[in-house]
Amino acid sequence: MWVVYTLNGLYFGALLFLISLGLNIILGVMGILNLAHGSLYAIGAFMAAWTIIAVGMKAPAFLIYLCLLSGFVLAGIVGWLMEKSLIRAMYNRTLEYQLLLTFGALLLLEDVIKMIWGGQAYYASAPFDLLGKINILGNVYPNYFLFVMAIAIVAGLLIWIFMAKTRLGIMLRAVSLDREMATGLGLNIGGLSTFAFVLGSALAGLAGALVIPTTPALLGIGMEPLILAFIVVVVGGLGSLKGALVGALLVGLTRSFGIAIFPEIELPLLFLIAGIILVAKPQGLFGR
Amino acid sequence: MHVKEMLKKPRWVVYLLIFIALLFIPRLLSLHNLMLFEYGLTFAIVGLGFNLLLGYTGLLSFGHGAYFAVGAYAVAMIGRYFPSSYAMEILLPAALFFSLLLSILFGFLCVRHTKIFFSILALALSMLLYALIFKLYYLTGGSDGLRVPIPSLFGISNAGVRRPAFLSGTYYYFLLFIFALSFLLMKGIVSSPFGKALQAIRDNEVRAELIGIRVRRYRLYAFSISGLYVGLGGALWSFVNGHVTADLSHWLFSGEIVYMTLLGGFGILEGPVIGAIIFTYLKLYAMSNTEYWMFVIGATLIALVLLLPNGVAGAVANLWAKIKKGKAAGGTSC
Amino acid sequence: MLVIEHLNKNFGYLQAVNDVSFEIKGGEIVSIIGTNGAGKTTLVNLISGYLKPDSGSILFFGQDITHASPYKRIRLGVGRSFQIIQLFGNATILDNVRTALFSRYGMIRRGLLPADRYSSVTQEATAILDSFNLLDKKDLTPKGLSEGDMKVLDVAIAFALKSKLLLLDEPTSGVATYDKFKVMDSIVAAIRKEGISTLIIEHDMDIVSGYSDRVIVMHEGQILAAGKPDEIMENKEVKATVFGILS
Amino acid sequence: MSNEILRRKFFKYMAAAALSALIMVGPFGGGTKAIAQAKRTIPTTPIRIGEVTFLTGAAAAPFGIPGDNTFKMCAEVINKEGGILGRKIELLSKDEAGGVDAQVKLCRKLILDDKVDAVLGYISSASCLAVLPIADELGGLIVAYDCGTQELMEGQKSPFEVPKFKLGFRSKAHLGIDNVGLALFIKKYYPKIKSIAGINQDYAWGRDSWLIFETAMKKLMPQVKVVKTLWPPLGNTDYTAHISALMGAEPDIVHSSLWGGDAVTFTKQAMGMGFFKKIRMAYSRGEPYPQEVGKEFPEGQIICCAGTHYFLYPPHDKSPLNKWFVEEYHKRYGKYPTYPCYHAYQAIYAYKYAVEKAAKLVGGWPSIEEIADAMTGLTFPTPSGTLTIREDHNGIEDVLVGITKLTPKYPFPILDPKRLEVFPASQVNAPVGIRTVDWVNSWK
Repeated sequence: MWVVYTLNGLYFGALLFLISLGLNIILGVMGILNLAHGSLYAIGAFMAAWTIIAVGMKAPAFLIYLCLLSGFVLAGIVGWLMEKSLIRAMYNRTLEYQLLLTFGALLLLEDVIKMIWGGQAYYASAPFDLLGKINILGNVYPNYFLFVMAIAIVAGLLIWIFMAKTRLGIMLRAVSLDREMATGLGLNIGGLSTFAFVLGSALAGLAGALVIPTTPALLGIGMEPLILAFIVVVVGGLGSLKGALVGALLVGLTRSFGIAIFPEIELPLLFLIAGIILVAKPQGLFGR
Repeated sequence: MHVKEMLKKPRWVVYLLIFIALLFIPRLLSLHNLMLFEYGLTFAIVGLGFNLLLGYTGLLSFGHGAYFAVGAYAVAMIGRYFPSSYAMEILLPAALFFSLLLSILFGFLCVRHTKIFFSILALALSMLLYALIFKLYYLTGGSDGLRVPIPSLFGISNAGVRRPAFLSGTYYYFLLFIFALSFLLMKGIVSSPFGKALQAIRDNEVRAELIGIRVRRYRLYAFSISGLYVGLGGALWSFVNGHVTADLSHWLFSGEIVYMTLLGGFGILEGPVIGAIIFTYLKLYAMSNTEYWMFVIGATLIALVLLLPNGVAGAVANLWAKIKKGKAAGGTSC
Repeated sequence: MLVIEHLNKNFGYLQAVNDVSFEIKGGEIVSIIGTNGAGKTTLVNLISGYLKPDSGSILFFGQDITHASPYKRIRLGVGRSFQIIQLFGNATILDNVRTALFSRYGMIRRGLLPADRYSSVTQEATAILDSFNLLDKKDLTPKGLSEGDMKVLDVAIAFALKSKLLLLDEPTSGVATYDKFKVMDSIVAAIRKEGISTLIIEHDMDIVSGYSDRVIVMHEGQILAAGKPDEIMENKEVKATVFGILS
Repeated sequence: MSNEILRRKFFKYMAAAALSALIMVGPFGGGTKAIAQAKRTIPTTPIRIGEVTFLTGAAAAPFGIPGDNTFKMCAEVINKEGGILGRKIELLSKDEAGGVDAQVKLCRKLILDDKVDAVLGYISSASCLAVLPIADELGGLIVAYDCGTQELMEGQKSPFEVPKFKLGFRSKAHLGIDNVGLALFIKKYYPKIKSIAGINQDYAWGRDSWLIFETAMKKLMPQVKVVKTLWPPLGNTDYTAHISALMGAEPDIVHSSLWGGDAVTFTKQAMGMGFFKKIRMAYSRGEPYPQEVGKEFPEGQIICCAGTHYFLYPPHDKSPLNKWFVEEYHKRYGKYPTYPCYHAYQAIYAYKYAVEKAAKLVGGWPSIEEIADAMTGLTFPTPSGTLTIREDHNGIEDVLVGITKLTPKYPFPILDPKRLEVFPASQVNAPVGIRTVDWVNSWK
């Protein structure tokens, strides 16, 4: 069983990683905590579900998996619109305005989703069913979860290479390290911020899309992951990409084994660990 | 300060007039609007406290729902486990005590940070309380919450009195009295040397440290006082609402507290009071008129942030200033 | 009153302050001049406690404050102004000074009576503003002040703490040249009146020479020369290194 | 502009405002309105009914929308048939989201401001507990239509006096029947099982469901051991950890009161992990989910219908009403009605029949109190058989439990007609005035 517990932890960690990675990129580069992040996750979920249902079960497999990307894309587009229309106006405003704006966006988007997709649930489990299961040490385990982990690892690696090697990535890191200095160097903060916001939103959308084959798209689907992403961010350190990874794995595994061993205190256990880490290391594990 | 002197100042005359006007509210409003207005008043107290932290100390907490919840639950749980001592004069002190206790505890952790770090940590802590209220279901009723019976007021038992009668009778005046009291108190606080110190911290942390203000400690003071106010608001609110649930400690509820503070304008002492009352009506009427009420209040919030950063009170003040400019008559400002 | 002995501070390979020793007597105004990067600001940070020295000692009225916290030093009477102006942006000029006074008198714990009720404090603040020629602007917020007045106010706040020693880090930096002397006039006049010992950091000799009892020249973390302003002006080495005049 | 100045300006304005307020009011003007007494003739104005269900959030899709659909459908049908005593029904449908305080405000507004004749609705137990007391406080009629908690109508300790609310009702049975029904069914069909486990959402609903099920099992099958109880949070999207934990514990049957998306998510993921090969599920509210999940929903799972609310029961040849209801609903919304639909039907028709019964007595349009009296002890036909609302103002229903089986006729498993059990209301409901838990504990 322990193998499966670990796999479960890794799977959940992988999803959390994608969400909190997006949150942290935005946080690091723009210094904005996007409370509407969960809504972008939800948008990704609904979009993926909708397209998968649209192409139908009979479509070729690769097409169905391509549909998962639609969530990634749409969330990115919505993120772009948000940045251009709202966040853009917030650059030289104080924190409370930025936070409240994203809070407003959260309320707004929840209902926009309802306007577009209505109140009913969307079931789109085709990608989950198509992949079938494998047998790991006598335990049946769905391949789809392994697939999700693979996607997360790939995404993580790409982002890492991007941040470490490419010019754009290095500029982004510079901005997140010291905004003033970066401005001094004459970097195009505006453009970089837009990029970061779109990337972050798209990652949330991707996470949402990846969840869809295992759970129906419902209104308010983005709320619970957002809270967990907050924990990850607090534990890992605000704005730290490494923190997102370690935090996500920590939360994922704690949860998985917590449920197996002390089922009574699943959620409080997470908060407890977060609390202990914060008391010991106020900035989070990898916070600056 | 002597009453005579005070009455010389237009500001105090205004306060007096408003207070008198409020005394007539029960005759002015229908029962339904009166009860709504009482929600507004309780949140006004919450806003006053929250504004001390946000407007005067420059710390934005997204977790003040926690102290509201503690105040409300202190009342509800005494009602459930010690019905014998279910009297206003015991309930309020208890609520104040517990909300102060929790705000000191959480505040101590939070004030080590500022800006976004502070906000998100406050949020996480309130969610911890949320998880606890949710979990300790046998004690707190979890998501189902607890009923809040009608308490005895100064020894006068209210057994058998229906809530509307209670709310439209003595309780309104009691509430109004507490509100006036906490308003004057807060007014004193923000204009006192202590208040000046907090504003110094808000304006320039480095310099504040440099003129010998223990920044962290004073942030903690501000945090605790605001927690106290929010807790008081929560306790008074619980009688109006009659039922408390874990949602009160959820960060979305904290978000509403921030919302109404901004709506009124957190630069201004009176701002949150206006904001609280407007928000109460805004949300209810949005909900009763469209199923897309979230869209409405969300859009309102965004418009507010973009167009009226100083909130309603600020806008009114600006407007007034413009009118005066228009008249070009340099009237002496009070 | 202030005795600095063999103070050393280095950041990595850079020796910012290198075996610096000097003394300031009561009521004395001493200026430290030197090119940028000579270690002047580092020295002020060491004295005000924002940096801890690697070695050496700082004695204040015979008490060793080498490792005391900034807060402790403020309470002991070491006040400073910053090269970058540090004011309370949303408060009136009067409150900028008054808050400092409240803090000094330990009144900031008083949370009920409005500040205006403490008339003695208000009077003292007014007096201070008067001596710094800011009285007429007391109801403005700092945003309404000229760069020069901001500098003066910045000093006035430090002054209000009744510091026994004032550390002024480039009090005229960022002030238009033709205002520099006006600023120095009002600052020094007020300081002289109270007879507060002062350490002024400046890179421009001309600005300080008229106001200082002594001038210390720093270069690459070391003291190059010290003495009366006019002596320094004649010092060849100083001319060469600091003013870049080759004779 | 500095805050100081802002504030000063602000005062002048408030001064004007306050003054004008004073002039307007005058010392003893106004006076609060009293609730109007209904007259003995039958008004021609439409009946205004406040209808509150979840239109937002996770409970909207499984309960709120179907309930809302049915309310609208029934209102329309009633109006087509000439309304209630000739008065047409006008529905004011509202969202149940937004927190309990929002619901209390909203309900007060409906009764005092919108002057509705009745408020029907409420899915969440929290809403019901918060809102029903308002009925007596404001003298309005409130009928809860879907919330499950047994606490709603029960007192602190048994015996308790009934009714708890003079004007507050629930037109359905509480969650007790589902879980008692499940226990009885398991005892009858799987007498040899050794161990059970539970996975229930971590809030009052899940806790109460498990509490009653566990107590009943202890009484009926003392030899059965509880090997694991899990409490996933509401709205959880990843059950892999829970599923593994359950499979690790290897119980024979797992009890679950999961609803909505959670139930579907759990089932899908459990299917993926080969859960059903080893373990049998017993869903206390499983009725909608075979339809939601579709063909691959595992066979042989125990499903309780939250009463006898099932689109195939009573059989259509026996019950034309159910036949009509199912066909009408399917025609309008392209789905077979689920139990929330039946609950909505019960609420709105409980009101209709109560009004008509009361009107016969008083001759004319009855007052709210008279309607309440008529509703107490009311028995009336519903698509799922007859429903009785007892003196404790709580509906009591028979409960239907079955086992899923694929048939060629439907694209999803249905309840195997050969292994269908209906436990009569008397067998699954606690007697009036006794708390359900105490009642179960008192079993011999």
